[in-house]
Amino acid sequence: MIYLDHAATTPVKPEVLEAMLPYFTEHYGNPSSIYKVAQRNKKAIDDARAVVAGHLGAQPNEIFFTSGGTEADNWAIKGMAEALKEKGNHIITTNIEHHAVLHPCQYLEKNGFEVTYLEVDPDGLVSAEQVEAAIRPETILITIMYANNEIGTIMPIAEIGAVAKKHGIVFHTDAVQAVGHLPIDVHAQNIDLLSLSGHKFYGPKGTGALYVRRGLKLPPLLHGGGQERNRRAGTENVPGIVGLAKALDLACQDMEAKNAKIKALRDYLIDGIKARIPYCRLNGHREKRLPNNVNFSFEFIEGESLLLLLDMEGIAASSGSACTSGSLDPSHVLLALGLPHEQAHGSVRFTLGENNTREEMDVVLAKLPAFVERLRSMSPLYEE
Amino acid sequence: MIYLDHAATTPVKPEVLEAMLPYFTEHYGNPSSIYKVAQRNKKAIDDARAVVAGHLGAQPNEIFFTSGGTEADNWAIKGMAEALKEKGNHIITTNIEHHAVLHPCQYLEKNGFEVTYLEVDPDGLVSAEQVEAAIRPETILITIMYANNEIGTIMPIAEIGAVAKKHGIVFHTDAVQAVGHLPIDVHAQNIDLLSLSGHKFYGPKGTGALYVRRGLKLPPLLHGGGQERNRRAGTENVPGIVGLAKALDLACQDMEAKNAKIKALRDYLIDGIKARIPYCRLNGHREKRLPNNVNFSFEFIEGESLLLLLDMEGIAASSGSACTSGSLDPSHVLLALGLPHEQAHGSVRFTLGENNTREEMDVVLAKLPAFVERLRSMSPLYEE
Amino acid sequence: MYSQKVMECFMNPKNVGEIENADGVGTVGNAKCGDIMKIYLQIEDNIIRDAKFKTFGCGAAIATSAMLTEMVKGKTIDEAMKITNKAVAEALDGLPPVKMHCSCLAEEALRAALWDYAQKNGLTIDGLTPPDNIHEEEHTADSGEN
Amino acid sequence: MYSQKVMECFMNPKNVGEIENADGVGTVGNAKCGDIMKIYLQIEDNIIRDAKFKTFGCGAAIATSAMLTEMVKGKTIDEAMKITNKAVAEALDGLPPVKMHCSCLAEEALRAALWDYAQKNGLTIDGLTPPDNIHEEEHTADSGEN
Ligand SMILES: Cc1ncc(COP(=O)(O)O)c(C=O)c1O
Ligand SMILES: Cc1ncc(COP(=O)(O)O)c(C=O)c1O
Ligand code: FES
Ligand code: FES
Repeated sequence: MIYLDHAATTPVKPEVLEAMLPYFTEHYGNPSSIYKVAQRNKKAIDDARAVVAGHLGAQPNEIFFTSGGTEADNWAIKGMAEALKEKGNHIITTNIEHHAVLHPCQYLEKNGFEVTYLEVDPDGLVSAEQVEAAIRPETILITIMYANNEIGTIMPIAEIGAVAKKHGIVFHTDAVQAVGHLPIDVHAQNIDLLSLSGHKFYGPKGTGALYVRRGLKLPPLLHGGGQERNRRAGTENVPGIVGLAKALDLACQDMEAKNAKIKALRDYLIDGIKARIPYCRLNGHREKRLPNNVNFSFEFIEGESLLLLLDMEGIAASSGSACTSGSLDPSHVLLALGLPHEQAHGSVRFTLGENNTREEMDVVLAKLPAFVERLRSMSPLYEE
Repeated sequence: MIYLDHAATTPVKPEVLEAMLPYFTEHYGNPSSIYKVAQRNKKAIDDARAVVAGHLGAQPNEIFFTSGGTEADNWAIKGMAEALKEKGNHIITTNIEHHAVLHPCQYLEKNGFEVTYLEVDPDGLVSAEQVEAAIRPETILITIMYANNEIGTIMPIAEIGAVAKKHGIVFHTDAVQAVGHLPIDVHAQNIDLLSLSGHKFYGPKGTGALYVRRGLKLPPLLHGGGQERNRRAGTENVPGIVGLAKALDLACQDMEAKNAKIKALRDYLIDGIKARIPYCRLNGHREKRLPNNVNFSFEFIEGESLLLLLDMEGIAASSGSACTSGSLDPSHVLLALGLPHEQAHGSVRFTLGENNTREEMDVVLAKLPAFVERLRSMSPLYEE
Repeated sequence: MYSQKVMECFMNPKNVGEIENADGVGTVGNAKCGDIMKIYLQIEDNIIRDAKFKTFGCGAAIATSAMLTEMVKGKTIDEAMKITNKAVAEALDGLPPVKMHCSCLAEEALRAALWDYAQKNGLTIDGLTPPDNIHEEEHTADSGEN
Repeated sequence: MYSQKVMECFMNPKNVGEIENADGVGTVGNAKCGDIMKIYLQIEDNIIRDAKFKTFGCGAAIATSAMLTEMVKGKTIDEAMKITNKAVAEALDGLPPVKMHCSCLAEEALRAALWDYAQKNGLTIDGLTPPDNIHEEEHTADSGEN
């Protein structure tokens, strides 16, 4: 199989699994317990917290483990809204956020909040100026993703952070696609809250974290036991937390060299597709782009059929569309770029990983043009 | 080590871990993806859902996977409150629920809801009559735990379910301590919502599920992607879900025989302690009790010190107190039974598991009396 | 997700293409929804002699187009009128629930082509109403974005 | 959670017991909070000749009681007055943050015993105020119930 869907999820690295294993069957004690065998688990969590904090430029007590990126996003957004509702009811975000941000925002809209969805430019960018222009006296939260999951565009986070700081507004970023892939420094970038998800950087599914700047009063989303310093209840997923930290540690090792390699493959694929297939469009910013993201619209054809053909040849990719199983619902991200509906439907995302090779890119480049041609020949929209 | 804290958490069984392993490194594809390698994971989740449903007497589409018991409790309670807030604002629960139920209730109280905390009797029981008497026209939810985590008392769930049904009120039960340990049939028992947590029956931490009776409109707690039929967003924790189902399946095999064995050990320990140590009290109902639960108050001494002494001998138990690291906060459960503060502070819980032996009970019975005596000799409360 | 039969029909679809001077042509769906299905019929003596399609759509849409056109060939108009989307789905060994609407699309396209034929020839066909392109309902799907 | 030193002092606590006809006895805490500490002092010529304790409380409470009584033995009253809860905690190689208040309890108990001695003997001790049993603040802890 040629796996080109690393933005959806990544395999757990063997070293990561190995780090996790003892915590399933051997060191299983509840970290909140008093006896010695459980204390080791408490230490494992503390160590993991320090590792995660280190890679974000944060302090360990600013890191809270969650069940994934979605929980972190929900917590940050609904929590800040609840905490600051006396201060104001306005939130600024973009129209290309992940649904884990958009849907909480829409939920808040039904509960008395107002949300500005900034429109991105054709490359998927918002500017710090746009953000600043949208600020109102009642603005309490800015939530803007670090890098987009579909088109890979990287937002000007430090600039937006500076604007947020200047106006004294809390700034959250959904960095699920960035953590482990791009260098991050929450203090230099003035980030107040940051979401991450373990399975996007070779860690286990069902793990994530929220960075919360010290001093920010964020009420819990999950109420219950006193875990995570009374902020996130629930027995800690010790193996998951250990795995997340180990994976992040590995991901951040030689990040620059790994990214250079992946970027070269990415550009090879992008240039190859452009050279071989007419009527196609690279979606997302050409330079301000995740090192591993390739997203193309192929005119006149629909994405799912192309994915099926690729799958038959052992190539795993994903459609630009949010939900792969119903084409009535084209990707809100691609529509936000200004793509017509039929192009939004005809998009395919390839996201590369550490182990992909140039040979694999060659296979894709060899097969893809014929697949596109075949579907075009069936398409009522395509007239030579 | 003699591990006697199975109510806190259990080790993952080797068979469970084995079932999970392929989903970390090999079958890692995102279950929502279209390609074949991910479809296998979708099937794994579907199979797991069917297994869990089967053991509860539910339908697969009534099971939703969560990150644990805490999330399931929060979701059920806050979700139903949100869904039914036009209908009424009154909730009925007990004063010995887990904090994962109590704290969401207290949160709702701050947001316009009224909560009746039914007082349990000295054995920790509430009756269906108490529940019925507390019902008001504006009652929208009854949430009562299946079995208590500290004292092991089993509530009359079927009777309470019948009352709820008679009055057309939604009934949720936190069955975290019961699932995998007691036979459950949500339809026969008229349960509308039921929370469970994987790591209480030899499954992995960070996994859980909520049963939601078909037709009940429960809005999501975590908003985002369309996973779990749009009810619980977030990339599915495939290995965790597989592990939870496998563990439940194993737990339900020969449940009766296993329980008979554990119950015999439990009673041996209870009788042995009573015979050997003066001024002690068994907390919780003598018969309507989880097969694995032993909870004693030892007068004149404080629980943590006793736990430390036991730990030095390799015996892992837990204090009756909710939070082991601060004795200012005695267990709300023990206080609810009517225990004076100093007795509530002096409680120790032993919870047995499938692998405990009679020899281990003998070790505990050999050591415990001397430990209690030693601490009593230091206690200003104890005068011979 | 798809049955083997669907994948077969998708990978090697029969009847792809156009019929020149077709006796009836029906187009349903629209690009906005991501589905367009166009069916061409050649009809002689009340019998469908040939059928072809062009489809912009998902795998199920392509497979149902191919199956439907195959099923109608050789049938009388009345027989063809009895072909339901369910029958097409069954012939494909079933479709995932979220994909049933794709088979509706095929049924609609067939009827639109028959309507076109009837209009051109001043006929009325029992039970046939004008096509109205109603393929607009929302469909929710059990999947997440990533 | 606890340092080795704390565990040592807890497992083999020195000075457990009562002093008959003690010159000063101090009791602080109460059973409601789950902590009671009682310290007995034997004082001669302004010097603490012996100290003993009885404690109902957690491991840290017992360890600090033992350490504190050990530390005051042989000290003058003025020297004893300078012993802070921090000093006791340090002598134990530190205490977990949520357990620092247990060392406060020990300091308070010592002062209460000294106050008792002063009262009985009509003395005033520099810096000593009457004990007021203020061990009531909430303490939150980083742990869950299960
Ligand atoms: C940008 C972004 N945010 C949030 C999420 C949600 O993360 P998870 O599925 O781990 O909850 C994802 C991936 O699914 C993502 O790509
Ligand atoms: C009765 C009860 N409810 C809820 C929970 C919470 O479960 P979890 O810690 O898995 O979130 C627990 C255990 O911690 C429990 O014993
Ligand atoms: S045509 Fe298949 S999804 Fe609509
Ligand atoms: S005396 Fe140690 S917890 Fe209060």
